Amino acid sequence: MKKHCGRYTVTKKTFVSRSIIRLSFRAEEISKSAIPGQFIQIRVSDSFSPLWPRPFSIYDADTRRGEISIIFKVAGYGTNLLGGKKEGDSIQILGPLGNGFPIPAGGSAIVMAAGGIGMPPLYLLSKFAIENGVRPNSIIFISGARNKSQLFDPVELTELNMDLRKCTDDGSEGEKGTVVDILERLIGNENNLTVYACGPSAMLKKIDRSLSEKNISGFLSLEELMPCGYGICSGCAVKVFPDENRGETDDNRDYHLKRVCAEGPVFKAGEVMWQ
Amino acid sequence: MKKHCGRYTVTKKTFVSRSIIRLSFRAEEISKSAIPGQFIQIRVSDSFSPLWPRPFSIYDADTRRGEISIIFKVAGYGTNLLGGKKEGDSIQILGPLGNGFPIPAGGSAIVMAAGGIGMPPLYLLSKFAIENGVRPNSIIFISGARNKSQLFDPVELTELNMDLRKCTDDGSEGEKGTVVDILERLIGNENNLTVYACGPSAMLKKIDRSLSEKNISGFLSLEELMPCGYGICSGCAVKVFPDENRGETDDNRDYHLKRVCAEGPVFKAGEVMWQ
Amino acid sequence: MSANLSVEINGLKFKNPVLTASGCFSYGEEASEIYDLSLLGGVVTKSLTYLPREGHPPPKVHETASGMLNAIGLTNVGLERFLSEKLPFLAGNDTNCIVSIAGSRLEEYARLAERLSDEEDVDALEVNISCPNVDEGGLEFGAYPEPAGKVIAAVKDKFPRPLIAKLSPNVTDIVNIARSVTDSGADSISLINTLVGTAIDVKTRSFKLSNGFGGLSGPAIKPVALAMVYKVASAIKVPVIGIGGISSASDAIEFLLAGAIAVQVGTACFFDPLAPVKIIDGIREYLEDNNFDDVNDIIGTVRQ
Amino acid sequence: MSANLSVEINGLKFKNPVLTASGCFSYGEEASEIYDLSLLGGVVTKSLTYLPREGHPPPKVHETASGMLNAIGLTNVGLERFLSEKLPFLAGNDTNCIVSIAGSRLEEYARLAERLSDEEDVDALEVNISCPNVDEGGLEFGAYPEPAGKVIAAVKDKFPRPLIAKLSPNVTDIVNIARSVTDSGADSISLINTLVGTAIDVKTRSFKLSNGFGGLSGPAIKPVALAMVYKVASAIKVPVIGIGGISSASDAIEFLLAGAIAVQVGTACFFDPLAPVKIIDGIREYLEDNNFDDVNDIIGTVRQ
Ligand SMILES: Cc1cc2nc3c(=O)[nH]c(=O)nc-3n(C[C@H](O)[C@H](O)[C@H](O)COP(=O)(O)OP(=O)(O)OC[C@H]3O[C@@H](n4cnc5c(N)ncnc54)[C@H](O)[C@@H]3O)c2cc1C
Ligand SMILES: Cc1cc2nc3c(=O)[nH]c(=O)nc-3n(C[C@H](O)[C@H](O)[C@H](O)COP(=O)(O)OP(=O)(O)OC[C@H]3O[C@@H](n4cnc5c(N)ncnc54)[C@H](O)[C@@H]3O)c2cc1C
Ligand SMILES: Cc1cc2nc3c(=O)[nH]c(=O)nc-3n(C[C@H](O)[C@H](O)[C@H](O)COP(=O)(O)O)c2cc1C
Ligand SMILES: Cc1cc2nc3c(=O)[nH]c(=O)nc-3n(C[C@H](O)[C@H](O)[C@H](O)COP(=O)(O)O)c2cc1C
Ligand code: FES
Ligand code: FES
Repeated sequence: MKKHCGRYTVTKKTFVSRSIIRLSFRAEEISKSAIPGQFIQIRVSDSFSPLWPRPFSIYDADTRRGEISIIFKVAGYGTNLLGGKKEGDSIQILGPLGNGFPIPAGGSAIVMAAGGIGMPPLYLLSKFAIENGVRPNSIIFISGARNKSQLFDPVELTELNMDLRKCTDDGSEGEKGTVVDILERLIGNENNLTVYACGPSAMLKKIDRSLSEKNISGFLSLEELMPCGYGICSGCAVKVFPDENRGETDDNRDYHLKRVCAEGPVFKAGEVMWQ
Repeated sequence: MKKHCGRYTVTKKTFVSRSIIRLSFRAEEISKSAIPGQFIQIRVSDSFSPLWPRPFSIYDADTRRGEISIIFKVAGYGTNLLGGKKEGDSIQILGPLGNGFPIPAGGSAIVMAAGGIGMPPLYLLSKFAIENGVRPNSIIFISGARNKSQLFDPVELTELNMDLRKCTDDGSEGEKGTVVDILERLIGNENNLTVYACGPSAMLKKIDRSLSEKNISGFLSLEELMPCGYGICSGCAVKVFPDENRGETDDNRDYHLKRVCAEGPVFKAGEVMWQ
Repeated sequence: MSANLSVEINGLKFKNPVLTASGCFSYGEEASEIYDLSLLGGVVTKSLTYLPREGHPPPKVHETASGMLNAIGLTNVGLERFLSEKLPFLAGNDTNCIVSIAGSRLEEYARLAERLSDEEDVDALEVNISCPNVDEGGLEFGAYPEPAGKVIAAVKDKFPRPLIAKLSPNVTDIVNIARSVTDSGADSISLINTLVGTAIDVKTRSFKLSNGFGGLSGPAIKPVALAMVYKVASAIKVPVIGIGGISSASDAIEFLLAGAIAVQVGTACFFDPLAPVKIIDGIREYLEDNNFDDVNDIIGTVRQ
Repeated sequence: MSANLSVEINGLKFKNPVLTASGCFSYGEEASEIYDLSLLGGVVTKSLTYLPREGHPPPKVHETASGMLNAIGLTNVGLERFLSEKLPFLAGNDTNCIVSIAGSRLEEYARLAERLSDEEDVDALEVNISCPNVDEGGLEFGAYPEPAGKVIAAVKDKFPRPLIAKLSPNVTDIVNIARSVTDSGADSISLINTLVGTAIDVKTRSFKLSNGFGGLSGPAIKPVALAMVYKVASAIKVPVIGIGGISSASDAIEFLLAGAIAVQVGTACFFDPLAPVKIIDGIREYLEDNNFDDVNDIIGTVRQ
């Protein structure tokens, strides 16, 4: 699939909370082809500091305006620089990247499990699902974070009218508990559903185990270090269970590797060999 | 002499012209001890890009407010970043550095020869000289640049009421001609004066030659690459004529080296071995 | 008229002197979704071993000051899948296809070379000698002149088209190694591969890479690469290909002036996917701005 | 209670493991105008030769990606002026004074060591073996184990207090060199000196440094330095001092975890004059945050 690389202009910057920022870019081609779960690589500085671009899920793709948006948390060096960008600044972007989620069809019962900065792709997925005929109230959207100020909680999410369940580890907003806690309670009763999850590895690992125990199908979107983001370096590879019928290899590893940026970031539940 | 190193706050930013910026910093100790011709090292980024701080002459030292100012031209990578600083930003500064000019005493006949970004230290020197009893109209201040937009031309300079002679290579402001042209015309008639010069090496080299031909005394402030600015690396060294009575050396060089940041940046006319 | 950008290595013509470096371009498919590979002087594949390799487990990469460490560990599809799945794609582009080969035994190199000699679409081989030689205690083939030369001789024997020996920079005397591989039949030398490096996580007090050590690449190493390229190009007759930290046309021109007939772009492809194309354009511009009508006229012309 | 920061090299106690590197601190006077040198574990002087040296002509330095090149060329005041003008100042500070010595002949090293052995204020010598050996064709003493060992033996013979051998990283097998110098009597090893590098001005088509080549230092080289320090510290018994790209406490701690008993701060002193002091404070904080009461407890504890 065609990937676009160029300098794109920041059209809008809004603060979702003190350390959570939404940026929109004029990027017509990307907006047209992007699907939920795909991401873009943003070069946050024109210097070599930092060297690598940073990956961000596409949060929204407005084909009418030819704009895409991301929502990100200021988490370290690169996101701090990115947070300093202003409307009108132009910045190097590559995208859309990776394989997205399969879009749920009408009639599905769905749970979205979003931990921390995992919300953005699941928002877009929900929007696509609803456009695809899924009833908003048949989507349970769990959005969790450590505390209230870390919660990704933009109005657009509420406006989708899904069954939104907020939770925080410390109970400072929504239910007290982790996304995994809430999810496990849900799937304790019901297993005729599909789970879509995005968030920190520790969360995804637990969810993956719960799903396989209950034999529930699901899709997990992973995060890894991404030097390139488009499949040329193998740096983002994660271990997956080895192919049954792979031939002889030279280094006899008990794992197979898949590139998160190219074969992912979305993986089927049960596929990843967690560390 | 005590040097101060710390983070200082930008108190004021003004545009002298489109690419010439004045920044003031709250830096009480530096403002108190600074003398004309001294400079500060500014670390323009907290990353390693660029690695070295950048040197700037002290343009003004306001002991009452405890502020120092610089005027600089956006000339490359580092000055471009520095130009992006805003009031309230804090930034690492080391200073005051180097040896300043000797301050002229009352009764002296003086020519200041400022090429391009050489104006700032000569402005401060003029101010000190006038405070020291030199009559403003006995100071001929030549300020030159390639063209009008490159000319450092702040109001403070005019307000000193010196005999100000502006010139540009292309005649777009003031007399047409270089600082050297104007200076040579002046010293053709008169040699009972002292010349203080700051500007690009090519200009200083020519001035140095003219002064020695006419046997006129003068002081030149040099610019060199400055990894440290405080004498520890030897990177800024320039060739000077070897000491008559230096002993044997190991590498039999026909030159002696002086560090511009420590033994300079001000050198006596005739001292430097130009390349 | 536009300046001539084409260069030649032992009869093989490159439309311009800009190639992509091994391991930094996979087998070209991914980048072809961004731009037309026919713009490039050539593509060097990820190093190929006889059998497929998974490579080291993650974490495999770490960001450093103006550089990065990688311990990918020769992840590759192996010879057979390369021939059936990757080579046909590459051959469909109007650019030179250079296959990088790697092995842990002399015979592995030789077998790879022999099989690849049958494929007309393989324009040249680049021999990656920065691999541990399992027969001789795991020391890198490229660390000493003799084993380095032996690998090249073994490959030369099997492969009739241009042979490029890729040198490791982790040596006392790179010129010695360069001599040995040219004496053994290398038609060209490319350098540098990555510098050995590491990083430690002070929170967990463990290495950042699963493999402990990795290879340092990127802008940080450019000065080291340029010095080695100059030394080798000044001492050795065969054409030299410069690699290491090249991310702009100006970087590439430094290597050409130092004596490289061509350059490879590695890490820069990660942070600036269009870097190779920008570099080609920039070299053309430089030549025109400086009134050269042939890139060959600037090669090795740096003044002391 | 505050954690113990002091470390020992062959009976010489350092109040903390942070020293300033040779050539990056002159003889200490300039920095003493910024902070109290008694805060430091030690100061290593600019390398001293028997006679004064002017060093290479300008330009001597060039800024690179997260690093710099220098071709200072051993500019120094020579032994006699050092003793009369510089040593008394250094001795007046409550910190260890380590004199770096350099030469182009074995005898020069020996004569320097002999004369400095008389000076009780010289706590240790650091022997810079990255100098061209004029007797043997200008190859660096430090490039091969044998000449490296010979220099150390010559110095050991004359100097009774701790002897630190400073290694060049531009070698195939740093552990071999480290073995040779310890076998010859080095009480400690410091590494790394700079990597050979260069840069070219594409406008003038000439080298950026008057000397053509220079030494690369700064954050860019940290991963290379750390790997070499780990390898040497793992293989050799004597205490190792880590050098190369250290600019923060976290950098310094990486070297301690890799097995260095102390570190030297070089290029960082240029862009952050207070770096050594901040590093000392940061190490103390790290120890306290992680419940160590002695810096010696973390040395060499990195997990694979
Ligand atoms: C496919 C994908 C989609 C993502 N989508 C979003 C999003 O929509 N919103 C959002 O806020 N964040 C998202 N992230 C995480 C985001 O990329 C990191 O927060 C960001 O890279 C941190 O960079 P930094 O320089 O501020 O952090 P630093 O800690 O300074 O970065 C150091 C290195 O670690 C990497 N890194 C740090 N944290 C992460 C992380 N969580 N995941 C992957 N790499 C990391 C950086 O990219 C960099 O290479 C996504 C990550 C991936 C892989
Ligand atoms: C003692 C001293 C006082 C100075 N005072 C002033 C002043 O008051 N106002 C002002 O505008 N400029 C002044 N300069 C020049 C100023 O330091 C340079 O313009 C600035 O360093 C350019 O940095 P850059 O990163 O933008 O340029 P780049 O070209 O990107 O810098 C590359 C390297 O070259 C060095 N460099 C570039 N130009 C010069 C130069 N002219 N002199 C010395 N080093 C240079 C940089 O410091 C850096 O190390 C002074 C220089 C010195 C040595
Ligand atoms: C992720 C990665 C993988 C690499 N894999 C290979 C490889 O398989 N074979 C090889 O010869 N060089 C390999 N290299 C080295 C590069 O080809 C190149 O020599 C080196 O990175 C220096 O160039 P650069 O600074 O432009 O990246 C790899 C480099 C990187 C960064
Ligand atoms: C300007 C400069 C001068 C140096 N001079 C010497 C020297 O005289 N003797 C020596 O042993 N090392 C010298 N070095 C090397 C440093 O001591 C140190 O080993 C090297 O720079 C790596 O450390 P860093 O990255 O912290 O600078 C010099 C380094 C620089 C940058
Ligand atoms: S980030 Fe390079 S292959 Fe995935
Ligand atoms: S800039 Fe370091 S000595 Fe002058």
